[in-house]
Amino acid sequence: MVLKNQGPTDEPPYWLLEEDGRVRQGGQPPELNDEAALRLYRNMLQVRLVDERMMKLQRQGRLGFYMESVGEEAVHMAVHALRSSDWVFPSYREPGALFYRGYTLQRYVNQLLGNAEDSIKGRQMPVHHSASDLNIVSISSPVGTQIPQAVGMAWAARIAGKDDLALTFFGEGTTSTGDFHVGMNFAGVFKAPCIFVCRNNKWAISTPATVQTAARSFAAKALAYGFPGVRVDGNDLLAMLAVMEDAVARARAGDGPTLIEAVTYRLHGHSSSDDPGGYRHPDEAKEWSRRDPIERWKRHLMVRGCWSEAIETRYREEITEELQKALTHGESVPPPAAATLFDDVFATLPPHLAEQRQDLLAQPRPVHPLGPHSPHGH
Amino acid sequence: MVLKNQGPTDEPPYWLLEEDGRVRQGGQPPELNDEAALRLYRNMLQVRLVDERMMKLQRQGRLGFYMESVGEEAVHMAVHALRSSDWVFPSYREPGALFYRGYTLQRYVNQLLGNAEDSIKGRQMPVHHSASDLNIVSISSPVGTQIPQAVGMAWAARIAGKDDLALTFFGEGTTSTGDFHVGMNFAGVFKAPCIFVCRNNKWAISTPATVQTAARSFAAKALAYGFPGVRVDGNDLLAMLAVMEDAVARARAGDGPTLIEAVTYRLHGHSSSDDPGGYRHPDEAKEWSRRDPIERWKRHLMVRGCWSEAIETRYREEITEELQKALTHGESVPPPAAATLFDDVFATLPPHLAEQRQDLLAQPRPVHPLGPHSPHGH
Amino acid sequence: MPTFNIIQAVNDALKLEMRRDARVVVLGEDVGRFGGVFRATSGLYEEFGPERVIDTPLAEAGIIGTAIGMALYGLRPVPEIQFADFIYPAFDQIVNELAKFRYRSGGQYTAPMVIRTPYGGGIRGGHYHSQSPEAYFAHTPGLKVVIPSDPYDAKGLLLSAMRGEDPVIFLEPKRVYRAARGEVPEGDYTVPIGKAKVVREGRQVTVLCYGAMVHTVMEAVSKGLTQDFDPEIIDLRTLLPLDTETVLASVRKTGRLVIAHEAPKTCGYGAELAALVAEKALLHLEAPILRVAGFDTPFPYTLENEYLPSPERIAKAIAETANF
Amino acid sequence: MPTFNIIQAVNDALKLEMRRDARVVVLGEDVGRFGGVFRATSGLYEEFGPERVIDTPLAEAGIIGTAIGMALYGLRPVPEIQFADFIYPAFDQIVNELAKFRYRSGGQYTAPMVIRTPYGGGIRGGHYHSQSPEAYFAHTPGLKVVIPSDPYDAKGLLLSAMRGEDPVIFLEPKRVYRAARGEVPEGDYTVPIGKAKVVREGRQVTVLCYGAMVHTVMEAVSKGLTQDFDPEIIDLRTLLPLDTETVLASVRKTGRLVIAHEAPKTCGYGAELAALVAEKALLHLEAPILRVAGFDTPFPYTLENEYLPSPERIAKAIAETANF
Ligand SMILES: Cc1ncc(C[n+]2csc(CCOP(=O)(O)OP(=O)(O)O)c2C)c(N)n1
Ligand SMILES: Cc1ncc(C[n+]2csc(CCOP(=O)(O)OP(=O)(O)O)c2C)c(N)n1
Ligand SMILES: [Mg+2]
Ligand SMILES: [Mg+2]
Repeated sequence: MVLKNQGPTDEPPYWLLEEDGRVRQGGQPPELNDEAALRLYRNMLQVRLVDERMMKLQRQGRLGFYMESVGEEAVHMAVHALRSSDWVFPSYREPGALFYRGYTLQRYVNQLLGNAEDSIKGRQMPVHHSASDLNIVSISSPVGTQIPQAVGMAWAARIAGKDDLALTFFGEGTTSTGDFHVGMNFAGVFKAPCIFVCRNNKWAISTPATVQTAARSFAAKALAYGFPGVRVDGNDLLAMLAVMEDAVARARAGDGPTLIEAVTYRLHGHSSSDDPGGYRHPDEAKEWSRRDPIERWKRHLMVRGCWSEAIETRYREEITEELQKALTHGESVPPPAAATLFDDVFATLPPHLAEQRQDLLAQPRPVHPLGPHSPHGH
Repeated sequence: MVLKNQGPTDEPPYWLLEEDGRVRQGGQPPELNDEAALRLYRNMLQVRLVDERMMKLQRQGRLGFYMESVGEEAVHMAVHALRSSDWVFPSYREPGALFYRGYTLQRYVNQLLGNAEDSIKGRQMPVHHSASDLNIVSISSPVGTQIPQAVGMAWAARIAGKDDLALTFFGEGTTSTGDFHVGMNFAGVFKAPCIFVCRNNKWAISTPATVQTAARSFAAKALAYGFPGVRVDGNDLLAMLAVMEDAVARARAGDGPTLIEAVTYRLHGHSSSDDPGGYRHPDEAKEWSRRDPIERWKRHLMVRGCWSEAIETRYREEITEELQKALTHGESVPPPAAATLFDDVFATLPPHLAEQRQDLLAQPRPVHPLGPHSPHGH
Repeated sequence: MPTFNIIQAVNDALKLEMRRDARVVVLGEDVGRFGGVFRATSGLYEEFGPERVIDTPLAEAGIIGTAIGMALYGLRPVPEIQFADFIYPAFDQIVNELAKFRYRSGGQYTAPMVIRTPYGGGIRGGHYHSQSPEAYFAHTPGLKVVIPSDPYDAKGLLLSAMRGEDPVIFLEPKRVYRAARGEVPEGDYTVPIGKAKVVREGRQVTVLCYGAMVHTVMEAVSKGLTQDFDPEIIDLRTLLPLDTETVLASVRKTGRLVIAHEAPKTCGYGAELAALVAEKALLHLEAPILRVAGFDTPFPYTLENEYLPSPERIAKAIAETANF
Repeated sequence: MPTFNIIQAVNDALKLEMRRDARVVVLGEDVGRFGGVFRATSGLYEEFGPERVIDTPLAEAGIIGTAIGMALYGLRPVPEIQFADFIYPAFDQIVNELAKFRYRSGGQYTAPMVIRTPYGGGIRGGHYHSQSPEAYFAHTPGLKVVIPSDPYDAKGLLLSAMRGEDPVIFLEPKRVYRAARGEVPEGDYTVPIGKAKVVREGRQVTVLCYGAMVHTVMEAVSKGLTQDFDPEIIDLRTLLPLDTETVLASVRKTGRLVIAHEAPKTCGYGAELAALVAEKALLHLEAPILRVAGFDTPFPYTLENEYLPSPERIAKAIAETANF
């Protein structure tokens, strides 16, 4: 038999934090001061609290659609290792990355509501944010499309002689797309300073990760592109930061891209339209909820001695209050004016759109209510 | 540093035949009787002679377009390991696979000429053959599209409870396409009995293999899909057969797919429209022409003692004569009737096509000559 | 006769045909265990098992590419694309491969299959859960394009499509997936592909529509917005091949034409309908041909109801043509 | 003034703009060292180096996807797709991403770029080296579609496209790549996007065409096939945004319209032109609108000249409309 199968096994992911929050024996944690550690905690907590509130809103029919990240918050914090001049190409499930970079709750809520103050003018479904001022690129629904785009941006930075880099997030299901392949391949060939963070949360809607690939791991896929791939415990924030630090160093040094498989779990449904009860056993989620990344980080803060009930309460109050303010205001803002429908298709309004604009403004504004709520399958 | 790069190096390809035609020390050659060995030789020889003649024809303007395989003939013979009930999904550069399965020179020539006897009715450019009676699937120009199709066919065979398998050929440049990725990935996930033969002939038109991937080898890409990949000397027919035998055994046993990287070299231009002088140094081809797979096999036959000048001359005469006959007849056959333009779009002719058919038949048949010759870039 | 919605009708057709024809397999994202994000394939996995009801990796090009290979080998795949908006990664496999297989092989190879996909707006789906791509496919020789508007047609047309010898793009109007209910015969029956249906006879203005728009047009009527006129309303049901006779006969009778679809106006399917009439029935026309369509912008989120043709906009166009 | 063919004109425009604007990069398959399979980028690699003239792996989705990222960052990519027939693997990146970036981000992000690709038949390219996909893109809001027919326009339109703020699909008529020759000013000049050109003034029949078809239509004239009539021939040059005024003014004058394009007739761009006229100039029409187009079949090999609109077919249509 001349054939053999080589390559990485599905060895346990890289990790640093013991369950009790201590750094494991001989582990080399990245430098991190208490202030930064707390900031990370506050951001993860914000994701959790916001998700809870938004799902309630959605159930009340005050929000068309929503997608939670419960259990995956630590992965979002990968952006901690970046400079603000670096670019992020998120998928729909990394709000923490946005918050960490300064995306306000008011802005967040305005986008979800698609109101007149939404910075993308109510153009997209909830959770499809965009913030060019924060170098956070417009989120798309078709999964994987951001991957070659991130590579192109990173590559452009190199061509332009800048040392900016790109970070892109996507789920493990997205590794099955053609765009994942062409993006990874271009990155390898052109040594683009791009970091690929694959959130392996085990599920793509109802499809388990085992249906996405027969490879021994998602990290192993990097071998097909000639650059390193690493598996990391995505619920271990310290490990995430360590791996990201290495990846950033590689990219800045011109050593090229890195694929990071962050092993985590999607504790709740795929979206507000989804009920995981239909396709997976609840024990699975129960098991994983014991590995809650936020709880784990909190224990780490305790070990560091920089966590206190007081801080916890303050954070929760601040976030809840800011969120409430954002909602009260956001819901008071009207929808965008009908005329805005025709802006931004092109840099300037071409004649045929000017004509259609006129037609619309000549119509009585439609009275019939919005249709049934948002799609499944997203 | 937590990142490491593992996986196969670009270890020398698997090989069996010494330059002098002897089987290497300790090599385990597949079973092969002299008759079969000679048949393989004759088929490779036919590819070579046909290519030479067709290029002349093309230069004389008697043929719109042509693509040679000079130096890659041994890879075509991969089909030797198949049953006739197995399916082949070729690219445009494996005529030997067609010949070996019984595709006649007359049929071959008719397709190149696109005449009224062409079994695909003059629908496609030269070298885009199809032979359902031989389980050879219609060749497409867009590269890589046949890969997921081959996987689907192989998978269907399993669903239908048959043990037929699929073999698909493609060049190394084609591994960069999204279709390669999705096809390989589906094959791994569903353990489809599909064999992927990647002809690494080092060039994709003017683009060197080094621009296609940063991976250490093309075989290494199989790791991303969870099944074996192997590099084999594509100019060593015996090694090709050995590797194919293993791959076929795996597939029939239900062990799933195999990726075979056949390392060879495109000795001539990409196509009749291409001049490699524009992008590569002639020494490269000179170097490789010393490793001519046909010469190497001939030396092996000598070692076996089943080759003779007489046989050589007979083969060459038979082939040349059959080819001449095919050309004489083929060129005497008129083009397909104009009315056939509308057949085979659908199973039956819909009204709008019936009407367009009438319109065309009402026209005088166009007198103006065919335009300039066929496209570059294919 | 049971009353079904469109999802139930589609599901019923799939079940029936899979029982009747062992070659039929269903594949796509989340179509198996879960039964599809719209539940159109629910119960199939349980009845026909994982070999015939297949959850695939997340890759539309893989779904269609492998389905082609299956069809070449003799199976009858019915791939589902979760949303029509996500069909483009498979566009090359559809327009360059699927559509051309029979032709380019001189009839040696065919890949009959039905690509099912929910399409259209009205569910607050924004850019990527609302698109109407029918014109792309109607412009591609070798594909049939079928769009039911109610449960009866959904079942009957899907059964016809699955029994045909050609590839069919089967677009399901998801806005009315559950809203459109109606009696559906149990068991086997087919609705022929290539035949339009006159849903309301009239003398004054011909209105051509399909999919969810049929309901919007009928809403204009039921709301009394068109009461001063007598529109003849035609549900095309098949865009390719088009039922030219029914269309032209109606326009020759009414001399006036309004076309309604959700897709962007420019180069939408309405353009073909207008061009057809301007070529074959020009002298019968007593008024300009009006198209009420989606605007030439990406599909918006908040302003969805401004974007979509409303009963009011359609009634206005009918009035304009009638009063011209 | 030098005499150029279209390839030289394109090459000249690329050189000029790359000298003028350091943000411009060219990428694609075989565009670098080799200078492109049609030589349109020859000399660029030598002058601007591997960072600005990039040979990519064989993946159209990668070419367009990375070009989008480059454009977002501020570069001005000019990707080449080797043949328009191979653009479909990038279809999702083009229609779902490139076309929608400005809109979906509320104007925060834009990806201005010019996608150059040779298109059309007449070179014995068969199914996959002959297609005319313009209607797919004209139907996609957010894209401009530009098609030059001669060297002067090729250079001037390409310079305009590269300096614009919107994505442009720039389709180059490869049949006349070398055959169409003409004087081209050295140095800088632009031809505005969105303006058609009247190539022959006439009173009797308006003929709308673009790309290589302009030459076929003019051949009908020069061959004297239209001598009994007085056609007004318009080269649209830009399909989106269309120069509606020029088109309508001509039809209002002549009252007769013939449209010629290579793409399949059904849902081709000619349908939009006919629909436009049937909506805005119906009462001026004295004859049915005729479309002379590619047939609704895949593009054939041997019977290419039967498939393509010929001067004879076009002349016949002109006569029919004129004599109607
Ligand atoms: C190209 C494409 N096909 C299908 C979908 C529908 N869809 C939305 S999310 C999703 C699953 C994605 O799974 P994964 O990549 O693992 O990300 P996760 O949702 O787990 O974060 C699917 C199939 C889509 N958005 N895009
Ligand atoms: C999707 C697609 N893009 C571009 C082309 C143009 N083209 C034809 S062959 C070729 C190179 C293919 O190289 P490789 O896969 O190595 O096969 P080889 O020609 O070396 O046998 C290219 C770019 C094509 N046929 N299909
Ligand atoms: Mg997932
Ligand atoms: Mg090659």
